[in-house]
Amino acid sequence: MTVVEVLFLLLGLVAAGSALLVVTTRTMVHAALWLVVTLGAVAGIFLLLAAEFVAWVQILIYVGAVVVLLLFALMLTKAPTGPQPDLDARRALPAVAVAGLVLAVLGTTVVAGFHGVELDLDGAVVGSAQTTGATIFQQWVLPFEVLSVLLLAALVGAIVLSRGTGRRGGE
Amino acid sequence: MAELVEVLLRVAVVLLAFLVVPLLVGQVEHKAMAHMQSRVGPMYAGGFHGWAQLVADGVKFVQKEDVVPAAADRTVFKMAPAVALLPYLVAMVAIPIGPGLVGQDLDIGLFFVVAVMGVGVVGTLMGGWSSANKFSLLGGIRVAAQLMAYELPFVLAAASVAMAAGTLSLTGIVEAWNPWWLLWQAPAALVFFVAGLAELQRPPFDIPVADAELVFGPYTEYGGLRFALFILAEYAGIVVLSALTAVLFLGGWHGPWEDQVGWLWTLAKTGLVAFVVVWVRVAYPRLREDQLQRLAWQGLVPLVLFQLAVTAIGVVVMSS
Amino acid sequence: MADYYTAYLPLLAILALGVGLVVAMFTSNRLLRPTHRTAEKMLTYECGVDPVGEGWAQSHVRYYVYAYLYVIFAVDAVFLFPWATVFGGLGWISVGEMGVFIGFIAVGLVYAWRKGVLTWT
Amino acid sequence: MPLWWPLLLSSLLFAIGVYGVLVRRNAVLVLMGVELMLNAVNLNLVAFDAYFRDVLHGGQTFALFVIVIAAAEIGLGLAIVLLVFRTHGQIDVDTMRELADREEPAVAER
Repeated sequence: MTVVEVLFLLLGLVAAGSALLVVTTRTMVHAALWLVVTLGAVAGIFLLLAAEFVAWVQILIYVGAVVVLLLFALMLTKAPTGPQPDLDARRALPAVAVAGLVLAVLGTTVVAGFHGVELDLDGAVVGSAQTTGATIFQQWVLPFEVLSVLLLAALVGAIVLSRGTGRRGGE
Repeated sequence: MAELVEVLLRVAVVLLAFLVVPLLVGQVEHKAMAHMQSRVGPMYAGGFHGWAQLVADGVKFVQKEDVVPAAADRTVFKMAPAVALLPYLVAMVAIPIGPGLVGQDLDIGLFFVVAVMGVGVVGTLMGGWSSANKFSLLGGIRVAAQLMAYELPFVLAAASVAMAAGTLSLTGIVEAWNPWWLLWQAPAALVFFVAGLAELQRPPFDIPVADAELVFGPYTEYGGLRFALFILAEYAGIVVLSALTAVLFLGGWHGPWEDQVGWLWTLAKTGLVAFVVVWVRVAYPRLREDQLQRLAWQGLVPLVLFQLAVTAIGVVVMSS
Repeated sequence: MADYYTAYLPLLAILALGVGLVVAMFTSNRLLRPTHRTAEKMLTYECGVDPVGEGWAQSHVRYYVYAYLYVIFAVDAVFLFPWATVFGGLGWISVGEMGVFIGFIAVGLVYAWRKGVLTWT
Repeated sequence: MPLWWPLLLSSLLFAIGVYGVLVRRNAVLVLMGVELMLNAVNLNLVAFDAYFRDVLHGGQTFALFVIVIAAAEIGLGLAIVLLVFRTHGQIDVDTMRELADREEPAVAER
C-alpha cells in the first residue's frame, strides 16, 4: 500500500466514524462539533484526490461558516449543555433499515460496477486555483452567473424570513 | 532522507517562532503601553527592564490549578483553547520572511492562510458554549458575529492583492510587489489591517470581552493554562496578522540591500505593524456593538468592493 | 503529483507538532499543579453572587442575519481567488463576468441595507 | 487506490446522512444529516474527476457549486428553523403539522 492509500483509509475511517457520531450523539452541540471533524476529514480526502482548491474551500466555507451558522442556530434555540434524552424519534429501527438499504444498493452498485478499476492519482491534474479558475471562467461561466442569482434569492429570502415576524406579533 | 530532515528543520523553526515572537510582542505591549501611560511597566523579572516577565507568567500559568466549572461540558471546555490556538500555528507555515525562507511555499498559500484562520472561531464558540455561563455564551455569540462580519472585508482585501499579483502564492505576491502598490492597494491595506484587528478582538474592537458588560466574554470561566492558551492565541494572531500585512501590502523583503538582509526587512515591517497594533490599543476607546457591525458592513465592505473594481481595472489596463 | 503531496508534508508535521506541544503543556501542567476541588470553586462565575437561573440568556436573532450575510459573501469571495489568478490573461470579458456576479450580490447588500438589517435597532 | 474506495466511503456517508435525517427530531440536527449527504455527493464528484482526468474539471467545479449551494441552503433552512423557534418555542420536526392534510375538517370551517 502506498502512503496515499494509508492516509485515505485513515481519513475515511475518521470521516465515517465521526459522521456516525453526528447522527447518534445525544448532545446537540457535540453533533455540530463532530460534523467539523467529518468535514475536515473529507477535506483531507479532497486534498488526496488532487482537488486542492475544493479542499480549502471546504475548510473556509463549511468549517468556517456553515458550522458556525449551525452552532449559532443551536445556541439561539437554547441547546443545553449535557445530553438530551429525546433527540431521536422512536423510529430508529425503520431508519436503520432504510439507511441500510440505501447503503446496500449504492455500495453493491459501486463495488460491482467499478471493481478492479484503479484510480491512478499519479497522473491526475491537480485542481489548483489556476486550473479551477481557468475552467470556471472559460467553460462554466453561465452556471457561475446563475449561481449569483441563486445567492441573491437566498439572501433576500433569509432577510425576509428573519424580519417577517412583526406582523404576527400576537403569538 | 535529506528532504525529510529539511522539512523537519523548517517546521521546527516555525514552531520556535510561534513560541517566541508572540512573547516578544507581548513584552513590547507591556512596556510600550506602560510608557504611553507614564508608568514603567514590569521592571523586576529577569533583571533588565523586566524582560523575562512573560516567561515568568508562563511558568506561573503552568503551575496553576485546572478549574473546570461543574456546569461546563468538560470535553469541549478543555478542547476549546487548543482549537483556538492551532490554526495560527498552521497558518504560520505558509508565511515567507525571505526568498525561500518559508515553512512551505504553497501554490494556494494566501487562500490557505485565510481558510485556516477562519477555523479559530470554532474554538471561541466552543469555549463560549461549553462554559454554561450567560456572559460566556453572549460573549461567544458576539465574538462569532464579529469574526464573521470582519472576515468578509479581510478575505476581500486579500483577494484584491491576489488579483494585483495574479497568483495566490505568498512568495509570488511579494515578488510581484511594486512600490506603487502602496498607493494603488492602500484602501485594501487599510481594510485588511482594521478587519484583522477586529478579528483578533483587540481594542478598539474588544466588545465581546468588554469587562464592564461581559466580564471576559467567552473566556470568563477559563483560568490557568487554558486561559494562557487563549491569550497566546491572541498574540500569535497579532504576529500572523502583522506578518501577513507586511508580506501582502508592505512588500515583504523588498528594501535596500534586499539580497543580503531581505528577511530583516520582513521582520522589521512585521514589527512595525505589530507596534501599531499595540499603539491603537492605547490610543482609542472601545467601539459599541452596533458601531462595530456598522463599520464592517457600511464602511469596510463597500470600500473593499470599490478597491476590487479599481484593482481589476488596473490589472487589465496594465496587461493589455 | 509527488511535488503536490510533498508540499503538504510540512503541514502534516506542524499539525502533529502543534498537537504534541499542547499535550506536552498539559502534561507538565498535570505534574506541577495542585488540585483542591471545593464546591464553591466549581460554581459558575456570576460576579461573585450565586448563579441565577440556567446558563442560557436569550440572544437576539440579528446575530444570525449577520452570520448569514457573511456566508453568502464568503461563497462569493471564494470565486475571486481562482479568478484572480487567471483574469489578467482573459481580459475585459472576464472582468465583466465577475462584475455581473458581484453586482448581483451587491444588490443583496443594498437590499439588506435598505431593509434596515444593517442598522442596530 | 481502487476507485471503489472513495465511492464506498461516499455511499457510507450518504447512508449515515439518510439515517440522521430520518431519526432526528431536532430540525438543526436534521439539517446536519443533509450536510452529510451533500458531502457524500461531493466526494463522488471529486473521485470521478480524478478518475476521468477531466480536462474541464467538471467534477471539481460542480463540487464547488454544490458547496456554495449547500451554504445558501443551510442558511435559509436555519432561518426557517429560527422563525419556527420564535413562534412555537421549540424546533421538533415531529410536532410541526400546520401544513399537513387533516383527516377531519378543520375546526375553523364551522
